[in-house]
Amino acid sequence: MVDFCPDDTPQLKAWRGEVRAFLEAELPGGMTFDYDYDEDEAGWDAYLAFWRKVGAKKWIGLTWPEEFGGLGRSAIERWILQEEFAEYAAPSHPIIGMAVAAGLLRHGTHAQRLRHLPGIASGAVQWGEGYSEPGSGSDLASLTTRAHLDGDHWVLNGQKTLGTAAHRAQWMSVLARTDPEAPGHSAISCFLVPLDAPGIQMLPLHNMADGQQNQTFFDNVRLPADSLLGDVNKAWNQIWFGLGGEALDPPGPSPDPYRYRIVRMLRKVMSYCRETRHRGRPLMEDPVVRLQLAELLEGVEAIRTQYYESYSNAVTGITVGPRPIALNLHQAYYKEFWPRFAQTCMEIVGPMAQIQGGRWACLNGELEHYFRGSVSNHAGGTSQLKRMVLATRGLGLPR
Amino acid sequence: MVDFCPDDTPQLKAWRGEVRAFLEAELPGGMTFDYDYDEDEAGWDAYLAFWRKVGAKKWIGLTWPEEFGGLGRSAIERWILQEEFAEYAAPSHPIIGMAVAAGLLRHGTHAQRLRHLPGIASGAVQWGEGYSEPGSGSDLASLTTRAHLDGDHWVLNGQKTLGTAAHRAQWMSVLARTDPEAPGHSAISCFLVPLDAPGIQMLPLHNMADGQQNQTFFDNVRLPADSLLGDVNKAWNQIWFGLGGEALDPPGPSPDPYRYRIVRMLRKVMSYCRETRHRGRPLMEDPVVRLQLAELLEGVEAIRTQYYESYSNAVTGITVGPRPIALNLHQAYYKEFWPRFAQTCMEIVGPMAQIQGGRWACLNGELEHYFRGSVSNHAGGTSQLKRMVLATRGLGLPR
Amino acid sequence: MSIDLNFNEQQQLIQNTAREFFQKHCPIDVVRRAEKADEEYPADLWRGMADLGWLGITFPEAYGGLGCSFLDLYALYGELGRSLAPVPHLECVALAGTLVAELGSETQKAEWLPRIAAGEAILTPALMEPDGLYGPDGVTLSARRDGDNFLLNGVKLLVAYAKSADRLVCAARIGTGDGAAGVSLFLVDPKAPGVSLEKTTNMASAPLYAVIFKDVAVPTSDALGEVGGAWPVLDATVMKAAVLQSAMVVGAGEVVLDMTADYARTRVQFGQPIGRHQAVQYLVTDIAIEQNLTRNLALRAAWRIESGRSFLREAALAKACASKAAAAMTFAAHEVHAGIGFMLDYDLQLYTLRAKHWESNLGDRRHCLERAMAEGGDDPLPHFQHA
Amino acid sequence: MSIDLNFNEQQQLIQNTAREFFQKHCPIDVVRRAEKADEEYPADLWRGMADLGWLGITFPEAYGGLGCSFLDLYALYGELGRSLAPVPHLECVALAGTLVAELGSETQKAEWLPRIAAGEAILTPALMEPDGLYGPDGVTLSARRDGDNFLLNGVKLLVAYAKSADRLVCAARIGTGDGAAGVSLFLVDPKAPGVSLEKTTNMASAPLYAVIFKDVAVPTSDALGEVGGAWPVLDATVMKAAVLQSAMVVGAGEVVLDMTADYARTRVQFGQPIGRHQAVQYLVTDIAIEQNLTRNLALRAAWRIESGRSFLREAALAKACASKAAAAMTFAAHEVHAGIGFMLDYDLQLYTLRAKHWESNLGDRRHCLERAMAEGGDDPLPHFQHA
Repeated sequence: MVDFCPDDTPQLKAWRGEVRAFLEAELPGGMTFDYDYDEDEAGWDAYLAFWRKVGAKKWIGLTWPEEFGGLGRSAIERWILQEEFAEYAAPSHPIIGMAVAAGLLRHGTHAQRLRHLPGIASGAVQWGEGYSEPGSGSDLASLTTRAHLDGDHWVLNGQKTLGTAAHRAQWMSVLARTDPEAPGHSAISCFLVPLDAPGIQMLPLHNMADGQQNQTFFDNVRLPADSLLGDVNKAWNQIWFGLGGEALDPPGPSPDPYRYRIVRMLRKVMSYCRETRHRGRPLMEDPVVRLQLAELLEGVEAIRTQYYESYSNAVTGITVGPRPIALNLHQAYYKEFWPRFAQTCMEIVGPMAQIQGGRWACLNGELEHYFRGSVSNHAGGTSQLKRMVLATRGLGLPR
Repeated sequence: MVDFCPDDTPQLKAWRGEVRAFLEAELPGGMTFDYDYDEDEAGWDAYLAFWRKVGAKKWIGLTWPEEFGGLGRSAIERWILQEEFAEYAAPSHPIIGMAVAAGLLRHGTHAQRLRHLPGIASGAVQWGEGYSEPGSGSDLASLTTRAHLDGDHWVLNGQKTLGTAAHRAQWMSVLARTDPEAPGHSAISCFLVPLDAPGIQMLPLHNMADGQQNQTFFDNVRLPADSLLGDVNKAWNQIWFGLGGEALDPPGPSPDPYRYRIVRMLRKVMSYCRETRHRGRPLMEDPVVRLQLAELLEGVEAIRTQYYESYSNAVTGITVGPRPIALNLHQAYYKEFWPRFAQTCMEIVGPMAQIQGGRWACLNGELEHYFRGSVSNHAGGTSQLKRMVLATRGLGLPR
Repeated sequence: MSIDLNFNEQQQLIQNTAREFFQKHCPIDVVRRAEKADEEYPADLWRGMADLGWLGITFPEAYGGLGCSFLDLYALYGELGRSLAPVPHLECVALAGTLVAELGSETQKAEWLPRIAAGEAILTPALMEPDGLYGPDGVTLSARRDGDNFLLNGVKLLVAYAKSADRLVCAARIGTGDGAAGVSLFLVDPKAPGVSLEKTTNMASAPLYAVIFKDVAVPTSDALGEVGGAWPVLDATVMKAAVLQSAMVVGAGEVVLDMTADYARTRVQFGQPIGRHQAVQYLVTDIAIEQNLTRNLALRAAWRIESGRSFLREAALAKACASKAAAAMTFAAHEVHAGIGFMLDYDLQLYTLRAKHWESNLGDRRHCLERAMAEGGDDPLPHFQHA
Repeated sequence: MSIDLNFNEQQQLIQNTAREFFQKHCPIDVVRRAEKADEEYPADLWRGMADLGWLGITFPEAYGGLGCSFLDLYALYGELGRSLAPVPHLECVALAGTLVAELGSETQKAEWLPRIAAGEAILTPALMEPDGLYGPDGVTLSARRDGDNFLLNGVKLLVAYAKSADRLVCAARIGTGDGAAGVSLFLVDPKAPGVSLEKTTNMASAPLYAVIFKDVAVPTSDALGEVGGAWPVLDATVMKAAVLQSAMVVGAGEVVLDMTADYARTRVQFGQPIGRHQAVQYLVTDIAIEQNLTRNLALRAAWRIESGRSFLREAALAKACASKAAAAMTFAAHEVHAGIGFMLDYDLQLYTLRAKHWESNLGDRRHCLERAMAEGGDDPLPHFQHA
């Protein structure tokens, strides 16, 4: 039955109220979070402190079994929690850790789950990712970092790049080739690597949005046997494609604060247009600006309805429409829309949008920073890759 | 030396005046020509009659040697003539015949030139094209129509489709495979085929713009040896790619009335916007419409400057910019811009733009017809093909 | 149920029944034949729809209807879009009939609704005027009180099925001004003295007319709803119909997507299926994306209507998206098909030319975008909870 | 010559000399270092340009200039775009210096032009205000007569190199109204009492300032041109500079195209160079197309200036196109480069962030499109002959 209303019971309404009360209490007023690319140390500390409060309520692992630090709550409760976090611009849950957790829940051993999930759930342990390599971006199947068994240990060698959050992390999820003979993605395994292990070196890479990504070098890093997540040689389907690659790259089945910035930014730009007068008239009454905003509104609303579609598909198990293409389609659309959105917002605000801070900056410089951040729309797989997957696996066109 | 002015001498100014005086005298006032897709018989008769007047002045072959029915005049005189024909919406010179003539001038024997060029130059003989096949569109190298030598005759068998102007023609330029063993485009030859030869059958195909294209069937059509244009098996480079494929598909080195419709249509839409009031205000003063028109203006002006670039490249022999990419680039741009242009014009004029004729039609229904015609932007090779050639041959990307 | 984007059982039943019905009774040849036929719509097809109850699908049962909900109707419209069924359902049922049901007196409802439902009467709206405006300011056709009559003067354009119609539901203006106040609806017999019809063909072969009103006397009893106060219900009805028009775009888009993906899989050029080329893959996925955006936005608008929520903003967004999709999907399909798609023999053009009509019907993209902004007021992006 | 789009020998010489000069003296490391340096531009680079005569390239020879034509200057600007040379040439020579040359008194010209040409003085324009408007209505900074002085009050934003400048060429308004009448130019010492500077960084690391004028007394002798009548020359000078800015986009576009095509040829993913994928081919050809459109439109505008023809319409079209190209070319380049292009280590970002500045500098796309329409009047698409 068609329904777009997540909280249709008093219990769910109360739950929303509980989440909102927590956010009102715990989010420092006016503080904004720019997630992955924010290298402000004070910001990071506040971010961590907030997560740990969320973790203390067991809301990071809201839907996980209690033995792993969760509360065993329902998907719709998580949706509502995510909505509120998104609306409040709360720091996004530790994104890499959440992907690792998803992998652990599906493919981890009980011991692995017991070992790693509580740390993620409490906010105590941060995870970074080691997927991309200098020669291996969208085509992860071509990676060359390798691991071989030496007795009961895996020995890891290679280099990872563009590692989001790695310099903030204690652990890293690393994809490595475990059969030098097998081609492509058929011999890739996933390892859970403590970053204080001997043989690991990390160098910073600075990006256009003032953030740090990382190069990580592995030189004969010895890992105990239970560092392997899932089956050997099967990470491509089990971890990366089945979960990591998709779940890393929302919209998943619920809104997330990171992507939801697009909604909040549009609101901010609209407010700016209401408050700012050019030639004595609010920008909002300029017919051209109005139409530009309306086209952005359409795209942003389309993205919001795509969240509903993803959730409906995931939870009802029935695909809306004749083909199971929603997730890739949403990703392709979002990745293409995002930079266009940022560009149009800059055009609407005009030449002063380029000022980065201080009293002459528009929107406190947030839009300018957001624009630079939009250059990272490749993260989690380029739009070209999403289109290719949509065309071939989704619509059956030949590879 | 940078110069965008075609007529910088009194002689050239006088020449422009002569062309203009001819057009003023010979073009029935208010008559519009829709070239290849106009199946109005009276229109076609007027079209032919006009061509023959142009032919009588030897202006069809203006730059050809006199012995072939030309006047041996300069490229810049032809540019000026074309400009004026384009501005006056004069019927386009017989487009297929002009391509055949270009091939004859480069690769024909003296006897072939003497035989065919005067008929084209006078407007007496019309040519159609037999290039596309049901299984062979943008990829002409895959064509299957074949010709084999039988004594001193070629015997032609196969089927052509989408043949522009074929039902109006006495002769046809046909590409056929002359070596069944050789792959792709390495065994294609070009034949000059009289359409009254035994074994030829033609069936009409009707298109979305009220026009007729044609299917032509060749059943053991016997052609004398001198029907072959250029070298055997070399048509791909000599005729089609070197000339046909490019010259068929302007902008070549001078403006042409067919593509120049885009300029005239923009003028008409602008006039409409000046004359039409909505809510008491001329459409032209609507800020959104104004900006839409300005973007169309930019594109149309870019296309006009591309004509200059093509001419400069062709006549000075020096490529503007570091790469010889202009022609394919222009074609790709035009083919992508055209349907967008037609779509935007329809949006500007609004819902009444869909009315096809009568007193309630906007712009006499010309825009509506033009919109349908824009669906034919594939003719002469799709934009996708032009992009591919631009990327690989122009910019050196791998095939 | 909380979040669920799937039709319920009744809607699935309607969808499946309609798909089978149109596959059987309205294959594409029927669409082609209707383009050339003298009758404005195939009478047997219309009768078949009447037999299934679809001509009164949302009318109250008391008036011969099925009393179905908006989402039930929405399910039917996806199939009308898929099949291109050349019938006046949108005009006669979703617009004119619904206006009678919403605004009509007991007498008017009793007179027209059962006959519409039975397929015995055609009513069609006469809304647009030469200016091409969709708002209340587009209604300038004058209605002047003259004793027991109103005298109508003016011009309506793009009136579909006017020649077949038993009554036009004509929007007219009483008094001066250009706002919502003054907009009135009248049931006008197109054969009444002073009414003249001029056929105005469009590319979609829709039976459209210019209708010229010259001192047309309409009895006061043929006013539909409050004289001068019809705009709010007219507007809401048009916006609901715009959501149905969007559903047609979604349905037709599925066919265009299938047709184009099939062609891309099977057409070989340069030694391989053209669908292997990324340029073609982008075009095919463009269709899928446009269709998806429209489907989600239209379904959300339909749900808001169904659940009694405010819907004008969401309906406007849906139709804005549908208008773009109508153009973009068919454009992409033609880019993939190239020469063959330009030929009348090939079926793609049937979708393309109708999509062009739908693009501006009941609100073009610009109007709908402006409307969405206006309806959003100071809260154009409401919190998820209220969404 | 009739139709010819190639530079003449002198322009080729300038182009070649400049390319070699910047390759030698302004490799990309110089651009990077300038971002962090205390000095607002590399003094040795500026001096080298002075030695070649480029700081007075278009100034009359009597004032230490080379007396070169606009197309000569245009040829230089392609190379400024290619090299991203972090120097105030556009501000000091093409704008402020040209305004002095066009409008200055004999005294003013003698005082400033030779020193600019010698690299001994920096003048910079102060034009934009918080509203961000490019037309005469954007000039609201007030100039009020007070004895032998004018008193200036107001704010200028995006004033480049203000701290290094010997004088600002400041646009101000005398009297009321918002039209062209009343726009005046003044030579203002940025160290004068009442002037305060606030650094406002942008993403291109341009040395931009907010300049606040509080009762700044400027002697009447420091008015540049007719008080209240400066707009036409200011406007023409800005529009010429907009063509030069477009030339920079064209030059930078060539580098971005080369960089991206090279990357597409050499980066291997999925077992082949990514440049074999049509999606990547489209992105690379997007760059080529945007660059081509801008180059042709900018060159035509430059030719019209050179040949004494009207040029405002063509200059506006060129800059409109350049603004779009600046964004579109760098967008496409980043799509091809993905992760690596987002890193500061890689050079692409240097182009991207400057292109963002150029996009709105001297007229953003919307302003320029509106301007082109306005300048076209009733004949927005003149006959070829006049083109």
